[in-house]
Amino acid sequence: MHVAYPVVLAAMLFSIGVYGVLARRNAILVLMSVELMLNAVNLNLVVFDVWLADRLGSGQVLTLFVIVIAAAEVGLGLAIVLQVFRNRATIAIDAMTELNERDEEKL
Amino acid sequence: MTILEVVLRLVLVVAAFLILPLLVGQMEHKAMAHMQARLGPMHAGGFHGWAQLIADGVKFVQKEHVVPTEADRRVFSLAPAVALLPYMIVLVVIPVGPGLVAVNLDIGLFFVLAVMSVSVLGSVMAGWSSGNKYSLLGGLRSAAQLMAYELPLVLAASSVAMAAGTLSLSGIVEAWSPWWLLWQAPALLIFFVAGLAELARPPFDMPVADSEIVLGPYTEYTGLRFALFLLAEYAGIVVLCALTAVLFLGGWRGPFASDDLGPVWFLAKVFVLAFVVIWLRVSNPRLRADQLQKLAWQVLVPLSLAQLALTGVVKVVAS
Amino acid sequence: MQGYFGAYGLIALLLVVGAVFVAVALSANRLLRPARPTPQKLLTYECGVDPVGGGWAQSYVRYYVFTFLYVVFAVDAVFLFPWATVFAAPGFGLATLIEMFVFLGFLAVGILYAWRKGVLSWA
Amino acid sequence: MPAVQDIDYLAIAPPLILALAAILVLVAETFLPRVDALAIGGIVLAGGAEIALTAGGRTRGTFCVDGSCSFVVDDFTLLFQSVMLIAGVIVVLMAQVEIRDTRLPAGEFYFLILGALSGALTLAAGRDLVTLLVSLEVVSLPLFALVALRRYDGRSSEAGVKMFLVSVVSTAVMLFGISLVYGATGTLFLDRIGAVLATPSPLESVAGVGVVLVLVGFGFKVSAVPFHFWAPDTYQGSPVAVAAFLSVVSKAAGFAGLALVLSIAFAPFADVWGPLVAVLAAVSMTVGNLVALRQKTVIRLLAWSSIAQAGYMLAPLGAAGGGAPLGELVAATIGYVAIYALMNIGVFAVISFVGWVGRHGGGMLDDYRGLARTNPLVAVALAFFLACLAGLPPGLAGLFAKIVVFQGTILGGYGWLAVIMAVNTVIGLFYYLAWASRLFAARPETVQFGQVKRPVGVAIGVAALGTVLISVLPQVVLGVSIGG
Amino acid sequence: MSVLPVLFFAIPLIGCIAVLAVPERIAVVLGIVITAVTFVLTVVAAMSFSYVGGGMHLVTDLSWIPPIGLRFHLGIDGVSVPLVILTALLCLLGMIYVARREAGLERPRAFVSLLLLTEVGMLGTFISLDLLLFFVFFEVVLIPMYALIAGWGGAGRVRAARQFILYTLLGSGVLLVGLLVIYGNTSTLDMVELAARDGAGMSRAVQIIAFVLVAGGLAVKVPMWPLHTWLPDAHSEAPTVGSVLLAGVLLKMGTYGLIRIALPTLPEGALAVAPFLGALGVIGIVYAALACLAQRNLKRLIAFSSVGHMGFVLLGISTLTAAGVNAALLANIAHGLITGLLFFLVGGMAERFGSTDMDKIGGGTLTLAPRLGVLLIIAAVASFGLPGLAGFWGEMLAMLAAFNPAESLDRGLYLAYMVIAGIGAVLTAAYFLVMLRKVAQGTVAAWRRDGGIMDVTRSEMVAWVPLVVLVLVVGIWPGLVLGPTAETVSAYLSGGG
Repeated sequence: MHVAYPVVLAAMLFSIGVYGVLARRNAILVLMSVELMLNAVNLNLVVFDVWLADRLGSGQVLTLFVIVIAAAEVGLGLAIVLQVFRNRATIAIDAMTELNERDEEKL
Repeated sequence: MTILEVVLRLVLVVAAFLILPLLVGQMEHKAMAHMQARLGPMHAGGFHGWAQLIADGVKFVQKEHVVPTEADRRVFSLAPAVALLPYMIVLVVIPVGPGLVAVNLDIGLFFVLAVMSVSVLGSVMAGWSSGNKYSLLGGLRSAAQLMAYELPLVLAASSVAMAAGTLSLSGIVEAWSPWWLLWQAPALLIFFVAGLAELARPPFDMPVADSEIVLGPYTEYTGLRFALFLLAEYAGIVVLCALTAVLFLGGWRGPFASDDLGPVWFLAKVFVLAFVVIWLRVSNPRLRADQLQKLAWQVLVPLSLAQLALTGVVKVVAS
Repeated sequence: MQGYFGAYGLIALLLVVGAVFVAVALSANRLLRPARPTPQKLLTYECGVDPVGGGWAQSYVRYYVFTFLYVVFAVDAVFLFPWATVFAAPGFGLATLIEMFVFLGFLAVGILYAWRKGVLSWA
Repeated sequence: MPAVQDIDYLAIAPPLILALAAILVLVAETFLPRVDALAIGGIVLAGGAEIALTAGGRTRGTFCVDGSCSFVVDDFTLLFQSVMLIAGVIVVLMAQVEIRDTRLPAGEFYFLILGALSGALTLAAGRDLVTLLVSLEVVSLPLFALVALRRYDGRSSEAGVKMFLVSVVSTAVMLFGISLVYGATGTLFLDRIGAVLATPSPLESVAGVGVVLVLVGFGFKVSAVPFHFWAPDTYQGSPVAVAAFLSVVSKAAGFAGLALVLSIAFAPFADVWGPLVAVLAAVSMTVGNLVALRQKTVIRLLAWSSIAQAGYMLAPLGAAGGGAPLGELVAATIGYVAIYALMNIGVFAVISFVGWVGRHGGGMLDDYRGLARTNPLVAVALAFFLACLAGLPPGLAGLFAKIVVFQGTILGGYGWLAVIMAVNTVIGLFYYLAWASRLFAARPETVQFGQVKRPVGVAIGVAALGTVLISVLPQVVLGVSIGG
Repeated sequence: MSVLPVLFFAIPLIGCIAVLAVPERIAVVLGIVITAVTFVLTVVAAMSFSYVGGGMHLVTDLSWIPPIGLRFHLGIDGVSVPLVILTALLCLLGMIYVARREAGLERPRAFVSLLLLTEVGMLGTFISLDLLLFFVFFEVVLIPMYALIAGWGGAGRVRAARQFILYTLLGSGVLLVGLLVIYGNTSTLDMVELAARDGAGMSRAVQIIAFVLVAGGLAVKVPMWPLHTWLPDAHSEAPTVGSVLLAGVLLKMGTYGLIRIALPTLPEGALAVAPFLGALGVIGIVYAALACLAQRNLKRLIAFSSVGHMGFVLLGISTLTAAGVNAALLANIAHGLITGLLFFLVGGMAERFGSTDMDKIGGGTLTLAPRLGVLLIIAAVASFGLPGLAGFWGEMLAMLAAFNPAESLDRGLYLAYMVIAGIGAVLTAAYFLVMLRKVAQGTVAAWRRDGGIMDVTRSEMVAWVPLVVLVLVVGIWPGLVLGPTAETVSAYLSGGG
């Protein structure tokens, strides 16, 4: 299998993730989009590792770390989002405006 | 591998997947009945009701399929398949004899654990999509149970992987020797118990506790889809017992003639374990939610960590 | 059907077979079963009484703490498995074992902490 | 190849000690009434290891494969680690009072701070992308929790979510960049990437995209415009000590990583990232300063000013596109980061003394009127720190920092950037001075500052001492380049 | 290696801190002691060496910060000596002035401390021989001066102080960039070294850029038209001593910088930019004169007159001849003495009349308070350059130099400058005479006829008389200043260093 196929797939996955991050206004969905992006990265890494026949398996090693990082991010992210939900009863990102720049402070 | 061979392997796997759960189910009917001093099915098929489950199946296929108006129709319909298929996939990598395995994966153990946990998703989907309070509660309980017991399950499995030095299931069986029964006994227990919990089998059947939440995630299911869930449960038992046998009890290996009688030994172990599963159901009361979590986090996890340590030390000292 | 992709190809094939099996079964079901829905029949089941409130009623999720614990701990298995297969191989030895014990020690401390904080007991 | 890598335990001692201290604090907190001393002890012990390493005087590498090491302790590492440890001590000191006043869970707080600090130390020593990435996450993850630590304050959680989302997205982007770089070069060791990129290859464009994505990822971490928007909100919503940590340690860590990656791995691509960084720098300092001008609350002012300061720090790196010797440019950035860390943590130490006024950590600017009358020493210290941030005598530390940056920028032939910097320096002066002048204004009757609590006093003292030292002997931190 | 120059600013620096530790009432006394000691030291230093042949004396040269090439390099020569003494003197007199009981100084401790800090910066600027060190001292002046204006100034002090600091800081930023351009191209910050190189190592383009930046930065401080707009506000709102120091010393820091850094280090740049510098200088002269004619406020009038005087200094510098630079230095000193005196006097009048508005004060000061009136007349005529007083020589020589500028410059252009400057000088005389007519002579305003106006007190005399004397002395014997400078400057401009 040519290396381009999975790499293009990864790029598409990543783009979908980016789109999700930009278009979604729900914190959880943004988080899921990020997961998509990370999985695109994993796919890339593994494919490159195999393609390069890396003696050190660097790509695979990094993949393992990315998996763990992703899990930790999800864990923390859900906790924080839950906390917001408890305090505000919403997880819409646009609704989180209490800390925004006051008008007189804007440029 | 020729096409023929591929087809043969697929047919064998599908056959095993369809027949073994039925056998376990029938065994449950009868064993449970006798333990409770009754007879169980006696009529279907004539001899001791051997065709009872087939009859059940035929009945299920003919029953009306009801999707509640409140339900999320698509997820609701998909859930049984999600619950069922992973077990079939798992079967494909389980070795039943020396070289007798549909697909021999290097990371078989990893694969098995990963795929198995997908199955719980079926329950969660069912619980979520039914639009029923009982279902929702049951689905959440399933999820929580998976969370709690997945960790000891994985740790116990990795203890075996350490001992064998491989993640290949065939490799583990080959590396197995009888004294593991002693040395890996805690892991065996942990694995088996955690597996039962993941399957939501009694006494870990909080998610489907009929006295509290009717039938949990499956409350709204009828007809064939309900049957698929039932099938999934029994397939789960088969897979769990098969895995336990492979990982801890030497798989196809027996006191004699392992090479020739491999599958026989293997199946014998599976059914003995399946009997234990049934036995536990009959003889134990259901655990409460808090007891469930406590057992997982305060007993099984520390125990599995200790087992890992033991395995590591023994292994290094031995080498 | 050889090699890396071959093995997974077979698995994929099996998945297809499984899906077909389910589909066939459900189609058979569709042909054989009656279909006479009534509003009463399609009502959410609540032990025979009319449903109270919505089925999606909010319920307090007590389990999320465990979810976090799971996410944190189970994923660590990612490191455990590769290690488990090689730690006893020649050239690794005691140091490798101790390193993993340190790792497991961290996990154990996590559990200990959760336990001391009362997370593990049902409130 | 031996199966097991040798480990130089002294080299990894500082982060290791911190990690162990973090665990110890977490466990001890459930048994002991107070763990402040444990946390400080951990940092001091790590500092001791740092001194031992410095005294050793040679570059130590560990976790090496075929001559490339993942973890290297050289002058650069030691400088960053020392600065981070000092900042860490100050954060812990100033946090003590805040923890008590706002009822934060002490054990978790110290655990998370020490954990993040340990990650920051590792980052400065990391010489491969895996180590860098993982340690960057070890810095970031505890910070999400810390920012959202005031559980029942909606703004705290909001700050947490904002930072979290931005940060995870930036990590994902950076990772994608890393994966592309890996694909193009076949290695994750920085030095080898540099070597591979130096030779022409058909995959150059892939690597180029990767480089830019990695840069974008770091842009978020160091809160450079246009990746900055999370910073002010996050600073405002989080505990003051955490904001201090974010603005100092976390930012320093980001810059350490950026400097390492750009100067070792991506050096051959300086013409790609150089102009980009230059533009980031120019925009960051301009936007940061202009918005800071309009701020009324100190915490937001500091947030915007730290965005602007990030611009100054980026400037010399931006000049790398001009073909100047990279080592000197990186040294300029490093020097600025180190000096900035000290003076900025000082400001935070002082504002933690003012505490939570009117739902703002550190209060409004006008709350500082007349501080000089009631707490002259604190006021003088704050004025000094502000002068340093402004880069104006008597704040010589800041001036020298600015000068090395100017010098680097001009050396790289980026005169326009230097001019923008000069203009920005003046804008910056304005708001720093506006704040400082309030300290000496007449005091409104209503204001009561009260006594400086001992830990906060010590924190301010340590920061002031360090800044004065650097004002007189800036060569301690200037001229340190990577691998030097 | 000499400790003397270090003491110049070390003593005020120590004093600045020490003052904070003593009780309020003896703070001013301590301030007088410290400034007096400093003054004596500067005089001793000035007399301790010979000026023949130029060159640096009392040099201290230590390595400070190797990574940025910063050296702790101090020294004085003929160019800096007059300014050093002027600075120390004005600080001493200012301190004496605020020590008067009737000055009624608020928060004297802080005031004295800030004043001493200003002195540190000013003296340091004049004796630094390292670009960065120069810059540091140059900047050190700003903060205390800002605080003096903002803390003790008049009604519009906040705005004035802010304007002052913003303008000068902007200038400093540009200056710093200019200095760094020099450093970036020559890799040294040492002024002596740079002067000796005479621009070697820098292309013409670089020199021009650097010169524009350095001169532009310094021009704010000078102040050069059109960068002068901060000055009238700052001067008129500052407390008296602040105005004295601002006009007497701070402005000189700009011209000193031009002479010390820009000319010797960047000869080619100077050559290219000098005509513009001269042009702006003469525009400043005429503009200031016209502006002064329109002023009704004494302080603003004097402030604008400073712009004009500094225009002469710029003109002198822009000729790039020894004569011109000497003229500039002399005009510097003269302006420092005269304008210092003028601000003292106006400050005194403000105390008495409660205003500096000429119409409000009304005429007849000479009748009411003869000594005050006489001093005012002396200062004013000195300022517009009456021969025989200090102001005459500097402006006269500057115009003369313009008559004969450096060879590579366009003589015709400079002749035009000279003519315009001459017109400016006449206008200057005009506005000062108008001022004297309005304030000093004439009939006493009705509202003041009964209320006695106190004449100059003894303590005021102590503060003012030295300046009057020096105005006369320099006017009669300009060689006092020109002697030290001439030798040095000629050595300088020949490129020998």
